[in-house]
Amino acid sequence: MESVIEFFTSNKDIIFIVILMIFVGVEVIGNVPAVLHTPLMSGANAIHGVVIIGAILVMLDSEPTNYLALSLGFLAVLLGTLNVVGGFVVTDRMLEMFKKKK
Amino acid sequence: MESVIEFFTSNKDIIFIVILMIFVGVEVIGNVPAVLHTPLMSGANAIHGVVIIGAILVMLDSEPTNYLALSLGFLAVLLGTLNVVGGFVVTDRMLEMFKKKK
Amino acid sequence: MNIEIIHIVYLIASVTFILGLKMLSNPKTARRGNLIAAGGMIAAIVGTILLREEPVSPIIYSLIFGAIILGTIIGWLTAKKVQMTKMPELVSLFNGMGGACAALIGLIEFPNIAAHFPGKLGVVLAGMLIGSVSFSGSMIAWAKLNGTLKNAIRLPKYNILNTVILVGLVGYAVYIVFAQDYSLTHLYLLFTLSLVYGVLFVLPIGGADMPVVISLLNSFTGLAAAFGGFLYDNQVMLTGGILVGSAGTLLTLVMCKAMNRPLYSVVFGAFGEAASSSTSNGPQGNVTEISASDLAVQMNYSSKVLIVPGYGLAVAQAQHVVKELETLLEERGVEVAYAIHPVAGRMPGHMNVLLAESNVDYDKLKEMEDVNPEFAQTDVVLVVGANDVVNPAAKTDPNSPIFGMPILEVENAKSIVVNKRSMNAGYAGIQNELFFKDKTNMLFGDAKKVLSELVNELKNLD
Amino acid sequence: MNIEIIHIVYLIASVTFILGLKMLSNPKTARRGNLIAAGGMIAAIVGTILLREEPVSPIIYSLIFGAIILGTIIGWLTAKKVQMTKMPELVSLFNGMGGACAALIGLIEFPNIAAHFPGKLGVVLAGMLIGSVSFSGSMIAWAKLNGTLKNAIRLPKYNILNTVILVGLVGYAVYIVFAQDYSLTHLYLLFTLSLVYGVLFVLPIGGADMPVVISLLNSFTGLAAAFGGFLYDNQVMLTGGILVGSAGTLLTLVMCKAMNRPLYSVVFGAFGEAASSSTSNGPQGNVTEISASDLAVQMNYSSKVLIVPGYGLAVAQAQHVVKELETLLEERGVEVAYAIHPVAGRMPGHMNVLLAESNVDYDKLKEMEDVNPEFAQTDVVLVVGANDVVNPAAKTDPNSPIFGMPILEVENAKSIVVNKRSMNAGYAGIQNELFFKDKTNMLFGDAKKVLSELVNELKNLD
Amino acid sequence: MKLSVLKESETGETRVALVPKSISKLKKIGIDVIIEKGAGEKAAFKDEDYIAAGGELANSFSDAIKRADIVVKINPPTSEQISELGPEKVWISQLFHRLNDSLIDALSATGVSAFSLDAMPRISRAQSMDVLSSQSNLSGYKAVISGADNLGKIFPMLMTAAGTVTPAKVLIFGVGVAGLQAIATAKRLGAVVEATDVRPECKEQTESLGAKFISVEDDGVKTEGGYAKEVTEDYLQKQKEAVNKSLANADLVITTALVQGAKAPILISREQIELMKNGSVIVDMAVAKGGNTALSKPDEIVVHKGVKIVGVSNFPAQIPTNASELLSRNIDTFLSHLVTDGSFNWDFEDEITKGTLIINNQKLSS
Amino acid sequence: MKLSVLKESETGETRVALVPKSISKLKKIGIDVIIEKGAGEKAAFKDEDYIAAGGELANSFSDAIKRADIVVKINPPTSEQISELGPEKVWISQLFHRLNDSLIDALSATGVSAFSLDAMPRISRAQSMDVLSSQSNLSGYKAVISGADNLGKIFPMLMTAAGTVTPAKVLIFGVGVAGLQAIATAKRLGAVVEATDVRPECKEQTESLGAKFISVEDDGVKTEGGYAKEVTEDYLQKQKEAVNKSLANADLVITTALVQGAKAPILISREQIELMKNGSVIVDMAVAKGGNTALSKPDEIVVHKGVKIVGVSNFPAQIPTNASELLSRNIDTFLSHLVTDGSFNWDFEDEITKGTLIINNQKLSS
Ligand SMILES: NC(=O)c1ccc[n+]([C@@H]2O[C@H](COP(=O)([O-])OP(=O)(O)OC[C@H]3O[C@@H](n4cnc5c(N)ncnc54)[C@H](OP(=O)(O)O)[C@@H]3O)[C@@H](O)[C@H]2O)c1
Ligand SMILES: NC(=O)c1ccc[n+]([C@@H]2O[C@H](COP(=O)([O-])OP(=O)(O)OC[C@H]3O[C@@H](n4cnc5c(N)ncnc54)[C@H](OP(=O)(O)O)[C@@H]3O)[C@@H](O)[C@H]2O)c1
Ligand SMILES: NC(=O)c1ccc[n+]([C@@H]2O[C@H](COP(=O)([O-])OP(=O)(O)OC[C@H]3O[C@@H](n4cnc5c(N)ncnc54)[C@H](O)[C@@H]3O)[C@@H](O)[C@H]2O)c1
Ligand SMILES: NC(=O)c1ccc[n+]([C@@H]2O[C@H](COP(=O)([O-])OP(=O)(O)OC[C@H]3O[C@@H](n4cnc5c(N)ncnc54)[C@H](O)[C@@H]3O)[C@@H](O)[C@H]2O)c1
Repeated sequence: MESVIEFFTSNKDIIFIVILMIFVGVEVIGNVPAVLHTPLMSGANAIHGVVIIGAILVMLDSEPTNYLALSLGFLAVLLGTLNVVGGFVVTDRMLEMFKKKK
Repeated sequence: MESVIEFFTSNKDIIFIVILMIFVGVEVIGNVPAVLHTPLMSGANAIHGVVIIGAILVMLDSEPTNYLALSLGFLAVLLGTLNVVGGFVVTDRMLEMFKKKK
Repeated sequence: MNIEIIHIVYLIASVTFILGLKMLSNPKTARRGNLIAAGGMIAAIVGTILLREEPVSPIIYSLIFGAIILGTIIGWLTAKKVQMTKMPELVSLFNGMGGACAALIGLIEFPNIAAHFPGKLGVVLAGMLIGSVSFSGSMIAWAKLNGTLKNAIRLPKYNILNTVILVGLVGYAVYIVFAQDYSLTHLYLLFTLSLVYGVLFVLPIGGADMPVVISLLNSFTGLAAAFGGFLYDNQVMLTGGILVGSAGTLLTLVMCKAMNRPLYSVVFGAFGEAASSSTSNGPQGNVTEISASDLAVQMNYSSKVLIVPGYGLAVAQAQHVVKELETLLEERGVEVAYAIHPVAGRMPGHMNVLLAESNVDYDKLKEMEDVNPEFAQTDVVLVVGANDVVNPAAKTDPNSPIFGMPILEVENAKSIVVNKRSMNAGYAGIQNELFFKDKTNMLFGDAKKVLSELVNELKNLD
Repeated sequence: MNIEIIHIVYLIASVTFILGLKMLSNPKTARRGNLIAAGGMIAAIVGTILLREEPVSPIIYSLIFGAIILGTIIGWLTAKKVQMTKMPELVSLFNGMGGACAALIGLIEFPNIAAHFPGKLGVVLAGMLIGSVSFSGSMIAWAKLNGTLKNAIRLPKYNILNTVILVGLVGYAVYIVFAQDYSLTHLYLLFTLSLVYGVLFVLPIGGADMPVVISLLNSFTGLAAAFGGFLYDNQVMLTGGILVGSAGTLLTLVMCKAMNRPLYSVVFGAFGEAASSSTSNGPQGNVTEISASDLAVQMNYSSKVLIVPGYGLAVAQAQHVVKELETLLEERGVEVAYAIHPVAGRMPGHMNVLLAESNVDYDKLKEMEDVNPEFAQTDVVLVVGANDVVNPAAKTDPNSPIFGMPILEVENAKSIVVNKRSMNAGYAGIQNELFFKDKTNMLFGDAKKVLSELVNELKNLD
Repeated sequence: MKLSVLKESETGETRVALVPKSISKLKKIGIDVIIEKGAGEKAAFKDEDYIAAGGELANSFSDAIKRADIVVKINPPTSEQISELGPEKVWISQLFHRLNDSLIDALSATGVSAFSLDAMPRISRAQSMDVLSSQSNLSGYKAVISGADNLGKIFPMLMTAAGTVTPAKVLIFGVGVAGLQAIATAKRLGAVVEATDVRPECKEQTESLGAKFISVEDDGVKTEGGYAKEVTEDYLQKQKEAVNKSLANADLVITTALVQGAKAPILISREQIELMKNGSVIVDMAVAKGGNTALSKPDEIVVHKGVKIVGVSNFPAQIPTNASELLSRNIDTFLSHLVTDGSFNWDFEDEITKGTLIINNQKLSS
Repeated sequence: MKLSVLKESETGETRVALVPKSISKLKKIGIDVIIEKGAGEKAAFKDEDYIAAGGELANSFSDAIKRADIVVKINPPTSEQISELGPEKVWISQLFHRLNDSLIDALSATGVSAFSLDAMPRISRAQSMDVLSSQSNLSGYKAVISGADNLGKIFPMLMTAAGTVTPAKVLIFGVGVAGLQAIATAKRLGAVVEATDVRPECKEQTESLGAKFISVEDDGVKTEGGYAKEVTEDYLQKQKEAVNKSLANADLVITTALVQGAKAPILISREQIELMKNGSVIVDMAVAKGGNTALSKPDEIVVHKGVKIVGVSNFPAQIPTNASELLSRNIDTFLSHLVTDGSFNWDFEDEITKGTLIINNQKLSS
């Protein structure tokens, strides 16, 4: 109990941010029409590609000689990039059809 | 410039919270029907009565002999309470009419 | 330990505020939302007092409790006693109290902060300044709604004057902070100036625009509370204040939009110019407008609605949408019927022809003699493009061209809503005093268009 | 200094994510929203690399750039080349990549964190675990959509099995953290188990439910990213991840609701039971359903829509709402007409009687011979409660009771939507192969009800 | 106070001035009703119905008149009926007094007081007593039904396996009470309807029924009473140009144009009729006042180069039940205006009394 | 190949079997059209119109028959016409062969081949050649117009200053093609409509037009051809009970009930007629097949205790223009089925050819 409260206190801002972010996430897409379900999912998919930042940080912090870390890190950055680039581009293509024909 | 960045860094969580809160505030009432404009305003009015916490803190921190601070503080708590209590009660009364008649 | 638990309490309170506002924007949950926010508020207040670790003198405790109890009694009684129609002015009053509270905090803390944390001086001043403006502005708004202050009072070139004062105010505060000149004279001068600005800000504005102003001042107070939160590094004040600040600003914008008035005219005091446009050539005074969404809620919560169609229904070809309205209301358990005046329209049976086209059940069409006694039990009468057939002058004014014609006695209903495009007269060419009655609200616009909106609002209600 | 600027960059990026998602939920702004979020992402990535204060070896820089360039090329090309119909599987694939990235971060950081910040070990493991599940699950989903994996494969009692594995997985991670047993064996075992769970989680689920699953896995990956943010105390990862986590979860729920399937059946793998119910006694295969809101967008962005009314329109008495649909579409610049088959309905001129009642212009009613050549230039044909009159069997099947009857050749249109209540036959009692065509989507439900929904969705589109 | 209802004697008349339902209403204001035997027969009201409602029967019109203080009828009195009248009696019927000087003289000579129902002023308050309005309304409906019955085509558009039947095109002259009801009825049946009138406000009214208005580029003005005045030759010429195209396409034309106190205007000349399609039909509702076409004859069907011109002088008589019901309501409301508690109560300042009282030989109470 | 269109000779018949519009269509399949002089006159089609469309005139029916390979008419041939016929010629008209043995014998004797239009099978493909369907449809409309014209009331509800006119109550027996169109037309005019039929699927169809269906608690079954079969006495009894209340309230009753190959069923007995209101009207559309009421007489208006019973045996003849147009389209479609490139092309396996070819003396090509 003690430790939970302690954890809470030391991270209170982060926790606050998380909670607010959850509200924002939910509110922001609250009125999405069904036709946008797939593009929205795809766009959200691209956004969580932000995990690539973690992969970059891993690499930046690695020893230039730690080959295992470097190769795994390389892979991680590559995959993360795929997620980001592929995600945004595919979303954009899906959304092309919303252009008014005339 | 320097100092702005510094201010930013030292308060980054707070700033984040403020920004998110703005989003939440805007999103949360985004679809309010016109009939609820007044009750919503009234409810929001009650919520900013939270300023009373500041007044209480002022008093709690005051010297028991600082009569000026105490009397101003007393007034502040009183006014804050009016804001809170009056605000919530009046909102509740406005909303009574939304009860289904049958 | 306590100091840590209080953070959890504050977090919960903040969340209740968010949830509360969210629920307040939906008619179904609004009341519960208000209570939830109130619960959070009580928790935050109680927590602040009780979870204190440093010892506090009993005098101070008793002062605090005294103030709270006193405030609660006064606030509660005022709020409970006030008449329905006086509520907006009460909201303004309470808003002013909050602003005053913020201003007082600033006044008290200024010397303290100046001495110990000069870095936060800007925050203190900002809170005080905004609080004061909100306070004095709200008081003026209250007095106007109240009737104490009747007219919009405008100093010459008030627009320029106000802007100058505002700039001076902000400049002065910035000067105090940067010049590090912490004399109390400055403080009181700034305080006084802020109060004056608040007064001048609201004075020129006409009564009809008060709701928008109150909403704006409301978000000011929120901002002042947020500065308080910043000052004390207090999360619940911060989040509560910002929440009200942002939601309040949006609400102000939305209200402006509903009134068809851009925000800049609010900020720059160009208020009230168009405010009296709702009266026409007719001499009988002011009419009250109602929006489609307000009407939708009102109808949704009624038990019995009567629709009075007239020639305007035919002109607008609104027979299909009126039928849709009927169906929707009936689905919601509202009893709906049509009151047909024998000469409504421009030919005998005009309304019958129209309503038959949209398949309105013959049983729902009530003749004048049968329906007149029913109005007294009717919650809402919706008059759609009818005028002469509901004109009380037929009974009261022997000089009227329609004197002696029996009319539909809609005035007996609990509430009357009249849809037409303007204040123009009907066939007989005479103004209708019904439109100026307290119980009557006008829903202006082409019948087909406006009723479609109404139908949409009704659909959005669940 | 740089380290401070990066916080501002991150803040901006987070805001673009929020704005991006918000704009993505409105057809008008969706595309711009996607680009805005992408801009924020680029800023965050570039900032992270460039605003580094400690020196970094050029090898590492080149590796990073190499990976990014390679990833960009592959990602871009794949995304650009893929056919429209293959997009969902690509989303699943990319989602898996994100999960794998998170899992790899966990794998790499585990020893490091274990050594230096044991307090954050739980965070590392959580990120790795969730990332792995998301990765392997997405791969299975991809393979299913792809056609590589055809059927739902179900181990006996897979529900219980899956739950057991999940509980074991979590228990094992908790054990590692609390027992402070940081051997890599544990790590790899946990990793493998997570991958297995991901596979078993998705395997039993039928193809029709994949979109929901992908959305769920999507929010998992978001969560994994958020744990990464927690790990590095990195705000943009944290906020981006949480945002996707919460929005993704809501989206999953919304999609479930649109498919009429409760969430628990998603979580507990009770998928796919009802998936094949859309085929009826007719033998011709699967039909595709379309929702009113999808149809609304499709129609809104069409140039020409033809409506084919049939007996069902009469049964539902949907003539008024079909007229409303026409008016709305015409207001939006869509050309609308009605294709009237000479024997539609149950009496000669049945459709004329109905449509005249709702005041449809006579000029908008097209005879069969005149309209048949027009279908090829029609974007959407909406068949409302008609069946026999659009049944190609009349041309192709000499044994059919309607053989030889001329029909409306709706198959020539770019897209066909058929509204009826079920897969039941019409007057002639025969199944209609039109409903099973690729170009055909079914909009099931009573015509009046469903068209009202359609009209509402259309109104919400602006 | 006794009121007698006479049986109508005009050929083709089927209506009756009072229906059984009105008897109890009149009882309340102190009027007892006597019915000439068989008066309601043709309108489906039997003598028994009247008796059941509280009326008495009279065997002949002279009997009926003799026993009454007030005598009501729809049509003007015949000379036999006039000979039975005398002072102290009050006569109520349509009199068309401006066109009927000799009748008025004969009536005056008897010393009777007489009200003319057709002279009812067109004010809001009098709307419920206005027989022209109530009967025109029914006529407008009936003219369409009669036109539809005479036409070789059907009204609605029908797309059938045996081909498409195009909707009938109906053109209506005069958008007064009858014209509006005709528009509504023709629209209901599915026809494509156009209409024209001298009064510009008719445009909106026509459109309010979903039909198209043909505007004539000129300003027709209306008199205060809601009646149209005579228009210039120039106007008629412009009207011809505006309508000729529609006329050539029309399947059914209905004319209702009347001008107060004058002969009905000729709106369709012989040449215009010859423009029309083979098989088309004109229903002339103004035929009793001279007709709106050059060729119409009262109560005859004239066929001219394939165009049927149907002149019906008394449409309401073709729907006697409803027509009598409305008339009866008009008349009993009018009586309520004139009689209180069994005695007359005339206010000579009152517009209604003043307007309708054509011959006044009566003292103020009976 | 030549086709002659004869002028109808039955009294009261106004239609013509072919209208000018069909001539060019027939030309395309190699048929030239000859018209007996004046054949289209009553339906508003002039001889000039036919010539303009590419037809030739014949001065008499014998001239027309002599010059033709195919002879078409609506009604069965008269004995004079039969005497002109001979082998190698093809006759097309309604023959009602099941009720007309002597006619068939006489025709057969001439060696002609004859198709009966009324024997068209009720299959989807034949819908565009089905004259019963196309004519019933028009009859349904016309029956309502005719009913409205005969009724002393108006159809719609009208709330006016002179009181409220209640809507007419219309009751329809038989919800086939004619019944449905009658329902639609009566609804359009604003009546309150009820209907009843033996076939249970008629309930939904009636409701799809906004009217009320009176279900009889029994299961009437239909034959494959879409025709109703004869029902039991028990059913008729139950039907009486179910409808009597509506009958007593009805202002207008329209009966359309037919049974294939049999006399029309009597659905309204004399006692039931006596239940009805004074002034109400019955339109019996089945009168040509014996009538649906006990008292109806073909082409007469019988008045029984205040109830008018209107029997019209040939409603389509009252709307000859439209009726002829649809018939003509039916017939030209039928001819397209029988003739390719100017020569016959009969497939005896084909349901349509098989069903309609009543007398076959023809070799397969002309
Ligand atoms: N029934 C008959 O037989 C007959 C015949 C002749 C005369 N009249 C007379 O007509 C009058 C009938 O009374 P009433 O109440 O039905 O009509 P009215 O008094 O003429 O009033 C109709 C009202 O509808 C409004 N309107 C017009 N178009 C509209 C639209 N598109 N959307 C919304 N409102 C619209 C007009 O106001 P805005 O311009 O402000 O929108 C007008 O004030 C009586 O005076 C009666 O005596 C009746
Ligand atoms: N026009 C004539 O004169 C005439 C006369 C007799 C027969 N027919 C025959 O009738 C047929 C007409 O073709 P059609 O395409 O108009 O009709 P249809 O083939 O009978 O099909 C009507 C369809 O409407 C659907 N439906 C029924 N109620 C509905 C509702 N409330 N909402 C939405 N859909 C509904 C039914 O499917 P669900 O049950 O799945 O909803 C049905 O498949 C032809 O076969 C024609 O030969 C025509
Ligand atoms: N009490 C009342 O308020 C009351 C009662 C009845 C009628 N009215 C009004 O009075 C007006 C006339 O009613 P009415 O039907 O008795 O009129 P009406 O019978 O006298 O004439 C019929 C129509 O013919 C039109 N007409 C005349 N000359 C014409 C010409 N040359 N070309 C084309 N049209 C021509 C008239 O304008 C009128 O609309 C209507 O607007 C009606 O609503 C009012
Ligand atoms: N080609 C086609 O598919 C085609 C063509 C024409 C008609 N039809 C169908 O055939 C059916 C009958 O058409 P019809 O109008 O020619 O029929 P019809 O003229 O033979 O009979 C008229 C109606 O009377 C009804 N009836 C018979 N006995 C009755 C009784 N005792 N009481 C009450 N009602 C009774 C019948 O059920 C029928 O509905 C309809 O459903 C029609 O849609 C199909």
